[in-house]
Parts: sequence; C-alpha cells; structure tokens
Amino acid sequence: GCSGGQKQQNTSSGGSGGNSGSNVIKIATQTPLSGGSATLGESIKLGAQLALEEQKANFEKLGFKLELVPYDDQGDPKKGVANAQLIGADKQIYGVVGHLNSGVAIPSSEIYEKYSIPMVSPANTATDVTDRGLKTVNRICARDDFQGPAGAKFAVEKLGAKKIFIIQDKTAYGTGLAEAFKKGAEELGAQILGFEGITVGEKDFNGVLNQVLAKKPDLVYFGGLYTEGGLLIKQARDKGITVPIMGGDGLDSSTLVQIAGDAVKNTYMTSTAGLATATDAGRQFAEKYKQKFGKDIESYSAYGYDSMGVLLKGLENAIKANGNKLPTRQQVAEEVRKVQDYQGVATKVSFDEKGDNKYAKIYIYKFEEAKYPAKLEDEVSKQ
Amino acid sequence: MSILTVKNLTKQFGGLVANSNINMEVQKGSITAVIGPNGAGKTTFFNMVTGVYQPTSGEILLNNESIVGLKPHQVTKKGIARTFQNIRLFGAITVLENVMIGMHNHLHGGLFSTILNLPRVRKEEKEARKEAYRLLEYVGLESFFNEEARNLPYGAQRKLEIARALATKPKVLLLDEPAAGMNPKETSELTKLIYNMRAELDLTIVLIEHDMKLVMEISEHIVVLDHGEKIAEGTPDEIRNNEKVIEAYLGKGAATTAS
Amino acid sequence: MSLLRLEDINTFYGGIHALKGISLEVNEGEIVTLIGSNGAGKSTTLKTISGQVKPKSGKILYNGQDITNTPPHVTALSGIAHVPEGRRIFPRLTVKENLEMGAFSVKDKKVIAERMERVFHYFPRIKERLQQKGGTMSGGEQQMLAIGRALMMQPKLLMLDEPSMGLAPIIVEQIFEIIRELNEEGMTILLVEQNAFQALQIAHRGYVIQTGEIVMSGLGQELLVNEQVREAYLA
Amino acid sequence: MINEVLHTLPQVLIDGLTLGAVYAIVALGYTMVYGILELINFAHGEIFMTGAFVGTAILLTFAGVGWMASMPAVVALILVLIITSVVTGLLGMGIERVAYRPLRNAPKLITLITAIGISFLLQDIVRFIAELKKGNYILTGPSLFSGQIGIKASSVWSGFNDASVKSSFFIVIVVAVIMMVTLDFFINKTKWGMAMRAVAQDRETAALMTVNVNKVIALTFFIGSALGGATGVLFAIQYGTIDPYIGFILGLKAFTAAVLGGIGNIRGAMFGGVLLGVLEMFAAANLPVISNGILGAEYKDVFAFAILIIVLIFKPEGLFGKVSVEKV
Amino acid sequence: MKNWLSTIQQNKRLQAIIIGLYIVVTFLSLYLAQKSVVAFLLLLSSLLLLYFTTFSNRVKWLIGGFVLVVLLPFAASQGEAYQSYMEVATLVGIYIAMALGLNIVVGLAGLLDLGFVAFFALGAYTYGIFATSQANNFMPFGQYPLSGESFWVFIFIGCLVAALFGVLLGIPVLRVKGDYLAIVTLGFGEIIRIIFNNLDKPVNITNGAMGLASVQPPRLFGIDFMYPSQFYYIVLVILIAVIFAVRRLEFSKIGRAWKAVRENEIAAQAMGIHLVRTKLMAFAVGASFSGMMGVVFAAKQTFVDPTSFTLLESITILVMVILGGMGSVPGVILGAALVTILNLQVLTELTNWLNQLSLNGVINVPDALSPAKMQRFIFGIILIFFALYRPQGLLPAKNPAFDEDELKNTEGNLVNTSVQKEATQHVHLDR
Ligand SMILES: Nc1ncnc2c1ncn2[C@@H]1O[C@H](COP(=O)(O)OP(=O)(O)OP(=O)(O)O)[C@@H](O)[C@H]1O
Ligand SMILES: Nc1ncnc2c1ncn2[C@@H]1O[C@H](COP(=O)(O)OP(=O)(O)OP(=O)(O)O)[C@@H](O)[C@H]1O
Ligand SMILES: CC(C)C[C@H](N)C(=O)O
Ligand SMILES: [Mg+2]
Ligand SMILES: [Mg+2]
Repeated sequence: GCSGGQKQQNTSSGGSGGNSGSNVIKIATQTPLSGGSATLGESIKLGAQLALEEQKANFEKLGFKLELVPYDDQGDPKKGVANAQLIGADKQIYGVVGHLNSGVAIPSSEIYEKYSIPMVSPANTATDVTDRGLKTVNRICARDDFQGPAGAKFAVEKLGAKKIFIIQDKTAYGTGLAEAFKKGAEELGAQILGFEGITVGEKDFNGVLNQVLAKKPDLVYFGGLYTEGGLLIKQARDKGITVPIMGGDGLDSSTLVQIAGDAVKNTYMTSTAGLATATDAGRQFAEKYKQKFGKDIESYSAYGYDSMGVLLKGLENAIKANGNKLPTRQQVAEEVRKVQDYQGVATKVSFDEKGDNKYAKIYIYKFEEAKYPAKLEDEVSKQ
Repeated sequence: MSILTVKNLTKQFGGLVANSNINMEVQKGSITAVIGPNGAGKTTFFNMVTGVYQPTSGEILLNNESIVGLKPHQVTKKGIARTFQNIRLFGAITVLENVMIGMHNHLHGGLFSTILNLPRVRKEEKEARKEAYRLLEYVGLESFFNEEARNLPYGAQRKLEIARALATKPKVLLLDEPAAGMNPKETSELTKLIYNMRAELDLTIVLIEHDMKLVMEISEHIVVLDHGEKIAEGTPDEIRNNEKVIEAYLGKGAATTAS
Repeated sequence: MSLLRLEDINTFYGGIHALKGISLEVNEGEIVTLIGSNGAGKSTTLKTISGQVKPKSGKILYNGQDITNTPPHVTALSGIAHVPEGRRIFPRLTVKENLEMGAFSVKDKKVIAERMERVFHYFPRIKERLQQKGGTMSGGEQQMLAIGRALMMQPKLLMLDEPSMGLAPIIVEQIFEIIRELNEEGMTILLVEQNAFQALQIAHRGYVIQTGEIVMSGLGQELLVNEQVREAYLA
Repeated sequence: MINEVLHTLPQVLIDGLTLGAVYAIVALGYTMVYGILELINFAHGEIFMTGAFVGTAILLTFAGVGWMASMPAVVALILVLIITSVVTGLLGMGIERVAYRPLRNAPKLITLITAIGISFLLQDIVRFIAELKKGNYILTGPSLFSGQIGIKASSVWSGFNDASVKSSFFIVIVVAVIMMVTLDFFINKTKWGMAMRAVAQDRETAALMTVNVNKVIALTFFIGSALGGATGVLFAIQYGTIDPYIGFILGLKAFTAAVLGGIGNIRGAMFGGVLLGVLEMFAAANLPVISNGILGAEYKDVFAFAILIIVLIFKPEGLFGKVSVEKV
Repeated sequence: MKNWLSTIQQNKRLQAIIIGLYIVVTFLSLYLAQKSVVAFLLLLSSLLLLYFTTFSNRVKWLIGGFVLVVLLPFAASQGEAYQSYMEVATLVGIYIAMALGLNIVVGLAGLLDLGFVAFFALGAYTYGIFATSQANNFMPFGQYPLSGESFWVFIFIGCLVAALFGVLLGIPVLRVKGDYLAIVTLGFGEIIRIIFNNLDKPVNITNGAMGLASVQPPRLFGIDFMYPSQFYYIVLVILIAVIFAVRRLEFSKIGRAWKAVRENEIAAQAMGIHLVRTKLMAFAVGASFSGMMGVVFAAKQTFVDPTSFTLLESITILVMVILGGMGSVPGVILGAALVTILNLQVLTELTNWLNQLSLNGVINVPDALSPAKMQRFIFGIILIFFALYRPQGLLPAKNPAFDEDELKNTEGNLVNTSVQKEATQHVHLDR
C-alpha cells in the first residue's frame, strides 16, 4: 500500500536511508518513451507493467515487494548506456525488460553484463544482440537472420517475386533486416533491383519511389519502422506502384494502418509477434490491457508482458533456490537463462546457450483491408 | 625622398568614380593632409592604400615597391597603419588588450610554445603589456587601461585608435578624421600629439581632416580632392588661397577662420 | 513659454552616473546649444529626452506634459526629432527610403513629396543619390541625409547631436545657415556641438555641461566671451 | 544513363516542386524573422508543426460534425487556412513576447536557447494534447484533394515518362505562390514593410522615426508564424500524416533553403526552397544512376548540403543575397 | 546581506573555513549516504564555491584537484551508486572538453558552428575502426583489432584527425560569414554523419548504421579499463590538460587575435592579423579537443554508431557554451556540467520519482502526461528559465584585469627603446 510507497520515494529520489527497503525488488524497463517510436516503446512498458502487477501478490507471499522502474532510452544509445549505469548502480534492480531498438540494446547490454543484471528483450532482432555471447542477454523474439530469410522465402516462393526493390531506413535495425532479407532472396534466385536508404523523420519519399517506378519490380521490401513505412506505402500507392510491399516487425503496429489508410492493402509483413488475440490467453490479456490502460494492445505489448513474465519466473526460481532469501543478481541471471518451456501469452520461451528463444517464430501477415491486426498468412518456426 | 607614391589611381563603384587618376607623392617624415568635400573620395583613397579595396587601376608604391593586391594584414606588415573614420575598436575588449592586438606581428608566441607556457612566451607577453601601457601613456589614455573600449568617451576612442595603430610600429600612419567629434581644446591637444608622434616616432603621417585649423597648422603638404579628382596640391598657404579650393570646399567664411 | 524642460535628471549606464541632476529649459522659438567636452553627457541628455535611455529620477516636461517615461516613438510623434550622434542612417534602405522613414507618421503623399523637395533644396547631393543604399554614402553625405531625414518629420523641436561632425567647412557653414533658417521659420532647436564657437554664435542661449552636470548657462553671446568657456572649449 | 534520368524527370520535377514549395513557405517564415531581428527563430519549425496539428484538428472537427460533406473542399481549406494562421500567428506573437522580447538587448545567441526551450515545450504540449484526445500522437487527417491527375509528359517529348500528381499539389503551389507574392509586395512596397526593414537595420533609430518597434516586431512574428502555420496545413493535406516531431527536420531544411537563397531575402527564400526540394528529389531518384550504384538515395542530403556549401563558397551571401559591402 | 558578503569576500580565513566546512559536510553526507544524488551534486558544487573565493589560482587548483582526484571518487565509492556517479562525472568531463573546444570557435573567435559534433564523431570512429576487427575490411596490412594499449596513442591520433578536418572545414570559412557559416558547418556535420552512416558500401569502412560493437577497452600495464571509475581518471587528466591549454591560449597573442576577429574583422586585419589563418587555427584547436574525447567516448561506450552524432548533439554543445557564458571558460565548464548532469541524472531521477508517485497512486496523471515522458518538457522549461534569468550566461566572460603597478615600471622611454625596436630585442635588453 501507500506507506510502502512512501519509503520507496525516499530511496529513488536520492534521499538518505535505503536499507529499509531491503525486501524490495525492482525491475526496470528501458524503452523509448518519448520521440519517434514511443508508441512501441510504451507498449512494452505497459505490457511489462501489467505482468509485474499481476505477480505482485505472489512475491508478497515470498516476502518481497515488486516494483517497476521505467527508464526512457529515447532511442538513443548514449542515453541508454547512461541509464544502464544508473540501473546497474541501483542495487535493488534485478532485471531489465528492454530495449526496443537493437542499436540501443547492444551498447547498453555491455553494461548490464558488467553488473550481471539479466536483460530480457521483447523486440530486439539484430543478430549482434545475442551473438556477442553475453551471459545476461536474452530475447524472446526471433532474430533478423531468421526473419529476413523467412520473409524472402515467402516473397519469392509464395508471392512469386523475381525482381525485388529494397528500401531501408539506414538504422541498425532497418539495415540489418534488409541485408538479411536481401541475402535470403538472392539465395533463392531473386534479382535485387535496388537497395536504397531513406532518412528517418522525413515525410517525403517520392524520390526513392521514382526509382522504384522506373525499375518496375514485382515486390518492394522495406526495412524500417511503421512511421516511415506507412508513408512510404501510401506514397507508393499514390504513385501507382501496385505491386506487393513487404516489411518486417517494424511495421507491426496499428499506427501503420492509421497512416497508410486504404493504401495498406496488399502489404505483407513478417513479424516476430504472433496474433495475440488468436488464443484465449491472448484475448484475455488484450482485454485486461485495454481495461487498465484504455488502449488497444500493440504488437509488442504481449512481448513486454512475456519478457517480464520470464524475468520474474527466473527471479522466483532464484529466490526459491536461495532458500527464500534475496538472491544475487548473478543467480537471477543464471536462473533466467535456465528458464525452460515458459508459456507466455504470445510465445513459449526456452533460451539456448546464446540467450535466443528456441520457440521464437516468424509470423507472416497480409493486410487485406485497412484493419489492424492483419490476416495471418503463415507461421515459420525455427527447427 | 618619397615614401609613398601613388600613380594614376582610380576606383569605381559601379558607375560612380570615387577616385580618378590620382597622382601624389608623400615625402618621408612629412605630414600630408588630404582634404576635400564630403564624398570626394578621401576615405576611398585610404582604403585602397591599406588594401581594403582593390583599385580599379593604378599603382601604389611604398618605398618604390608596389603594394597593390596585398591583403590588409600584409599592408600592415609592410608598415602602413591606419585609423578609421567610423571608429572600429574591439569594443568588448579592454583598452590595454586593444593596443596589444596591434602588436600582433611583433610577438612570436606560437601555438605550442603558448600552450606549454614557455618562459620565452611569458616574458614576451609581459614586455608587450608594459609597452602597450607606455603607448597608452603616450596618447594620454593610461587611466582607462582596464576599461572596455566601447565604454570610452568618443574622443578617447579616437585616441585609442591612434595608440592601437602605433602598436603595429608603422612607417606610415594614415589618420582618417582624427579630430572629428573633438572640441577645439581637445583638437589642439591632438594637434600637438600628431606633431610629436611624427618627430619622436620617425613617422610619416597622412591625414584626412575637415578641421582646417588643425590641417593648416601641422601639414607641410596638402592634397585636395573633389569628385574623386585631385584639384589642387601645395603648401597650406597656397591651398588657403586657391580659388578652386575655396569654392569647392573651404567656403568664404572658413577660409578666414582657418587663417 | 518653455517648450521643453528638464528637472533634476539623473541617468545611469549600469553603474556609470552619466547625468547628475541636469535641469535645463528650451523656450519655444529658441536655438539652445549644449556644449561640453568628450564624455560630458551631451548625447546622453538628448537620448534621455527622446526616451532612448530612461532617467533614474527627474522629470521631463514637453509642452507642459510629462514625457519622462514615454517610449521614443511616442516622444517622436509628439513633435521631437532627434538626429542621433553618428548619423544612424539605415544602411540597407535607399536614400529615398531613408527620407520616407523620416515621414513615417505622415499619411499624405503630397505632403511627403513637398517635404522631400525642401530637403533637396538644402542638400542637392541627396537628390543625385536617391537610389543609392544609405550605407554606402560617404560620412558627410550620411550626415546630410540624417538631417534631411529629421526634417521630413517637420518637428516642433529639432535636436541635433553634433551635426557638423565630419562635414566639409563649406557644408558646416551651410548647416549652420540652415539651422538659422529653420529657426526663423519657427522651429525650436536644441543643438549639441563640439564646434562651440559657431554654435554659440547662432544660439540664443547655451548650457555648458561637464561630467554630467550643468556648470554654466547664459546667452550665447555671453558665453562666447566668457573667459572660462573660451579657455575650456574655444582654445 | 542520361536517358534513364530523363525518363523520370517530369515526375521528379513535380515531386520536387511540391516538396520545394513547402520548404519555401517555411523558409519565408525564417527569413521574415531573421530579416527583422537577425535572429534564427529555431522554434519556427515547431510553429509549423503546431499549425499542421491545429489544421488537422479543425478538419477532423469539421468531419466530425458532418460539415465536410456539405461544404466544398476549397471552402473548407480556406477556412482552415485562415483559422490556423490566426492561431499560429498569435502563438508566434506570444512566443516573441515571452521568450525573445526580454532578451532583445542581450547577446544575440542567447535567444537560441529560449528557442530550443520553446521547441521542446511545443513538441511536448502538442503531444500531450494529441495523446490525450486520440491516444496516439501520430495523426492522420481526412483526405482532401487526393485525386490523381495524369500528366502526359510523353506527348511533349517521347523520352519522358508520363507523370502523375495529386490534386493537392496544385493547392500547395497556388497557395504558396499567392503567399510569396503578397509577402514580397508587402515587404518591399508598403510602408509597414519598409518599417520592418528599418527596424531590422537599426531599431533605436527606427523608434526615433515614430515607428513602434514592439508593434513591428510583433507584426513580423505574427506574419511569419501565420505563414508557418498555414504551411503546416498544406503539409498535412499533402502528406496526410503528421506527428509532433515533423518540425525539426523540416525546419532544418527550410532554414537551409533560406540561407541558400540569401537569408533575409524574400525571393531568395522562395527560390532556395524550391531549388532545395528539386535537388533533393533529383538526388534521391537519380544518384544511383549517376554514380553507377556507388552512391545511393541516402546520400541525397549530402548532395544537397554539398551544393549549398559550394554555392556559399562562390556566393557567400546566398543566391539572391546582396553583397552587403561594409563601408569602411 | 551585501555587507555580509563583502566581509566574507575580504576575509580569506573565513572563506577557507566556509569552503572547508562545506567540503567536509558534503563529503561526509556522500560518504555515509548509500545513494544520494543530492549529496553528490552538493559535493561537486564545492568547486563552484571555490571559484568564487578570492584564493590565488594555485590554491584553487590544488583544492579543486584534491576534491576531484581524491575526495569525490572516494566518497562516492562508498555508496551503491558509485559507478553511476562516475559515469555521469565521466560524461560531464567529456562534454566539458567539447564545450571548451566549441567555446574557442564560437565564444572567442565568434564563428557560429552548428556541426561541432562531427569532430567528436571523427575521434570516436578513428579509434572505433581500428580497435575492432572493422579495419580488416580495408586495411591491407596489420592485424585488427589493435590492442587496448594503442588507445593512448589514439588519443593523439584522434586529436590530429579532428584538427585536420577542422582545417578542411575551415576552408569554406574563408568567405562565408555569420549565420551563413552556421549553416555551412551544420551541413558539414550532417555530411560527416551521413557518410559514416553509409560507408559500409562500396567498401565497408564504418559498418554503416549497424555501428561498431565491442570496441577494445584501453589497457595500461595489463589492466583493462572497463568501469566508469577508471575512465573518470582518463577524462580528468585530458580535461585538466585542455583547461590549461585553453586558459593559456585565451590570454595570448593567439587568443587576442581570435577576439579581435570576433569584434571587428576589418580592424583586425588592419592590425596585421591574418584572418584565414586565425580562423583556421580556432577551428583546428577547438576540433582537436573533441577528437580526443571522441576516442575516449568510443572506448568507454565500447560501441560507436552514427546516432550519437546528430545535429541535436551539436546544438546541445552549443547550448552549453551559450548558457554558461560565451567566451568564459569557467562559465562554459559550468554550463556543460549543468546540462549534462541535468539531462543524465537529475531529470531521470526526477521523473523516476514522479513515476513512483503515480505508480503508487499518490498522484494521478493520465497516461499522456506520464512523468517518464516529461524529460524534454522539463528540460525546455529549465532552458528558458536560465536564459531569461541570466541572459549573459551563468558566469559571463570577464576581461583580464591587469595590474597597474606591474605595467608601470618603465625604465626607458617609449621613443628610444620600445617602439623602434622589436619586442624580442627588447627582451634581451631587459635582463
Ligand atoms: N562601397 C561603396 N559602394 C558604393 N559607393 C561607395 C562605396 N564607398 C564609397 N562610395 C562612394 O564613393 C564616394 C567617395 O566616398 P568616400 O568615403 O571616399 O568619401 P570621403 O571623401 O571620405 O568623404 P567624407 O569626408 O564625407 O568622409 C562617395 O560618393 C560614396 O558614396
Ligand atoms: N552605452 C554606454 N554604456 C556605458 N557608458 C556610457 C554609454 N554611453 C555613454 N557612456 C558614458 O557616459 C558618459 C557620457 O557620455 P555621452 O555620450 O553623453 O557624452 P558626450 O558629451 O556626448 O561626449 P562626446 O562628445 O564624446 O560625444 C561618458 O562617460 C560615457 O563614457
Ligand atoms: C520494434 C522493432 C522494429 C525493433 C527492432 N526489431 C530492433 O531490433 O531494433
Ligand atoms: Mg571619409
Ligand atoms: Mg556625444
């Protein structure tokens, strides 16, 4: 209740005594809460918040008080690293859910590793996130070198695309995904007509689209986020580019439909996130979420929720293994990595030795009408 | 001996001929005045000599060496310094530093020796400060040395311009209306200062001035410009009585007050 | 009757006490001159009157009205023109536009044209250069333009700050002639001059200002022959 | 290679012109304020953004109460433009009052700080409101003038491909041209315009000429910000989607355009804006072709900035800027 | 109140007692508190207090150095938040050095530069490329990554590379002035960033948008530098060198030339100052500080990518300079420290606190106004407030006041010795 809260204010505001809160365990989220991709960043935070609140009572029984500390990384690596230092320094923090952007996750996780704070990422798909072999870094979503080729396979084999034009947003994520897609498509014998970049934050992509127009591809692939993606789709359709457009998990947001409107039709996307509402658990989750926050879920809401779930599972295991006493971060990190067959609302989770989720899948959607979520076309799993 | 020689100097601004075929010689160690109606082209003449404007045509020789085409800072290095008609001090900087900036080319501290704070640089700086102070004393501004230049009264600013120009150690000093904005008393002090500078500092002085009392009192040679052309030249007495000059410039009344 | 009256004006620039209790008076139809050496506070006095700087204490009455704290454009509207020190021509407006700015408050185009003609009459050089940018005129030409611009206002009270500065002797003569003429036509004039000799010759009355204080006042002719004045300013 | 470039040229020009027109009017706002105060009003981009939101909000309201159906689109547009201009104009005046006027006699650059502060505030306030009302700060307005018009460029010359334009293109161009011409006339030919220029050059002396300096500056901000707001509306109509962060990049580009044309110069801003828009579009469409695939579209800004720098090296006062010789 | 202040001002012993007490108290509170931002900030601000004392410069440096080298790290190391304090302190140091560099360009030489972060990027990439395997992609010889020992050399290489580009950028400066210059520099900054973002084709030099990960940590005597507390000392050493350099330049022939160019170019030329050379030197010296810190940044971050070098970053550095007081070294230091601490620590802590309140239901805010999103908003308000309150900057630039007695002892008279003879000759005559 309230009095406990009072105590916490002291510690977190930098007041004097911190000892009184020794039964407090904090979990941080670090995602962009302001700036261009705040919608997604916030959806992760809210999902995580929901999971944490549900588990509060459970941990209360174990004698611990759970608390959420959301950090805003602003999508900026520098900010992310500085926050990571703060997180590392706050001894009550036992885990991090985040980030949204791989470009932020990579440097920040180096810090988490130093402090042995386990991180569970709901959204970072770049290969480097786990390929550096850090013990604390885990993700429950798929990797770009899985997502890209999966998309490519679908595009070439199912959609029959032979000539493909690739556009990407020149961010760590966009480039990484687009490269992976390109490699996959080339291996399947498709011809890449162009590999062009746009600038995040701009609104007029007619220049690149004129190239597309001139090259006449039979599929356009976009590596980037929904803000630019939505406009790109709209402007492409305005220009009379009617061929299918395909993108990755960055497009997976209701805002894409808002932006592109009817133009979104005939757009495909690969996503690491399954249709949350496909299962009962998912539908329940969506309802709770809506009720609590007054918003519809986004693609990563459930992943935020599940990331927190996995993290708390590991925490719980660590506490138990430690005889119901406060474990060390190291112990928690080890337990998180050990989690097997955790059933979340969006995905099942088992980490491999790198911290990648064995059950991570790629879902392929098609927008047949201007409606979110889109229609599920296909599901690709790793094995 | 002529230290500064100008041959057929012409400057056009679009259609306007600001200086047209000016010829003149300035004798070493002399005080020469350039006078003429407003807009006659006097300041333009100075601007060409100091490299601020490029002449349209003509030649400027300092000690028989052409200085046309040199940049202003190169001209300064050659030994010509000037003051400006509309004062151009370094306003937010102290009076003493203004003078020290004038010594720029005579100080040798480079980037690294300065950063390393070598004794040589320290010593040089100290000397420069002292010398700047002496120059201020020389023009009578020592009491202002720590003030910002822009807070000085107008007349003091004019003198500071002179001190700053002296700090470049010039051979030829060009003064553009040094007495503007001074009352007769101050003007007569200035007259003395100019006179002394020439004698004590081995200078050649060329000055533009509308104060005929000053001009007639100290100049040995006067050149009169009108509409960009040289209309007369000679000693003060000759100029005073030159009909053309009286008509174009002096006016009847002034001709008498100036005598 | 006094057109302008300063009562115990104190003006500061930051910590510098520039005017220390100045009181003076300008009667309608007079030429009054203010003389004093560099930094005495002459320009500051004019600036205080026109509202460019605010006095810390004291009162300025114009036509019986208190204008101590009116902003400069309002003061100007009430008929006080100030030709500032250093000319302050609008450098990138043409000569013609500079003149038109002088008549900013005048709506009638005819009146503007008439006044302009009169300026041309006084300063023919200006007429030759109507399309030149103000900033490229020579020093003296700018001075003429500045006076011409003030005349475009047809003010009741004309305040001139060192109008003869930088002008050729022949023009200086003309300027003083013009001042006298304007005065004869009924314009009241407050003249700040370094050229004390000529200023006192045409002035009805004069004030001598020294380090922010009025140290002497009297008729122009009186001051002209006063020993102290002669010594300090007319040497 | 040349052929390839020529094929797409008509479309590239049209797209470039649209973007350029937007840059141009935003650049006008910068130029106006700069012309008067020699102050780069860094908050101008955010005023533009606010205009886009205000305009979209009004349109959505119209649509909500069903007026859109009963009113011709042009009327709606004019109404929105007027209301938005007034709102952002007043906003601009307010900003001047609070953030710039108190600093008028302070060092010039300090206003950069308040401007940045104001930018952050505006971004967040708009975001708050949008999020509070819509739950999402990315806003998509009702589409007006979204019809496509085909242009048979191939009938002019067979090397051209046909092009197509959105009908809003014409709206943007027409409104932009009207604004520019009016403004140019106002600044250069009217008394108040002259007063603005005089204030720009010497505030103290302008006051001595009976000019109410505060009023002139406020007026300048009003006009500049009204233009910015109106452009925001045009932008929202042309591109459909807006967010609180559109002001930054666009403001930056527009400012660049103003400088390219010669900052402080109305015609320069217009020309600079259009030129920058066309250059950018051209680069994005053709760089890979021209450079044989070495440089991609992502180098378009490098291309634009490089041209800017080259122009400034040869004409340091911008394309239309007058060499301001300082009389020595 | 005034009286009181002036008594303190006159009495050095009193000052010593006050500052001593202050340092002891804040030291103890930081030492004893587990995690106290307030105590940390208070201890840091003892330096500001020190600045206002009337001790000699040497004494100030000694005390300041002691606080920074010994007291602060030691006190902080007792608490849990040790590394996060040191992280903030390290970043503060990095930004101070950059702001001091920009101050030379903007504050002293009066050249508005909106692309300053480019030099920082150059430094960071210079190290980043060679301290990862990246360089293998295009370097025909050598084995990469270079070991962490090379870091120390790279500090100088970064400095040189940045200075070189400073000169390159300077070349357009020959002609362009004022706000035109601002836009040219802005363009330069953007060009550099975009190029770094795209130089993964045709040859992969920078790894483009993916950035360079796992940059080698610096190594000295076999010890790897990994923690902020270690970088703190690297930064401190460089920073002190930078401050010394800046201080000396400011009051030298070179510094005066910069100021002269800023005040009036035409008059500066008339004094014999080579405009181009003077401006280029300002750019080069300013840039070199950034270059050095770029190298440190890359090593500390272990990751370099183009998003760290955006225009907003350049503007932030400019804000530090202007806010602190253009041309004023103490001011710029304060400005940089303030903005960095505000951004990285105070605002984060503040919003975290507000967030706790709202999560615990103490205050109730709609989601749109969630405190976590309010950092920029608060930052904006603070900026406006500062600007309106201290328009000349927090510690405005002061001109050096010279000592009249020192200047006065004229032995020879002007005419015979000094004016005629070169200053150097004079030096020989003197002693
Ligand atoms: N940069 C310029 N552009 C155009 N015209 C100019 C320029 N500089 C000077 N002029 C014109 O050239 C003529 C000569 O100007 P200059 O300044 O040399 O006159 P001056 O003899 O010094 O006059 P004064 O005694 O009034 O200072 C003037 O008519 C002036 O308007
Ligand atoms: N803007 C200012 N800031 C600080 N001090 C100033 C300022 N303007 C004038 N002063 C000071 O105020 C005093 C009066 O100056 P003022 O300009 O009124 O003198 P003046 O009589 O007009 O002199 P001059 O003959 O040189 O024009 C001088 O000491 C001057 O240094
Ligand atoms: C939300 C996603 C677009 C994030 C992306 N998968 C990344 O790793 O950066
Ligand atoms: Mg002249
Ligand atoms: Mg005066």
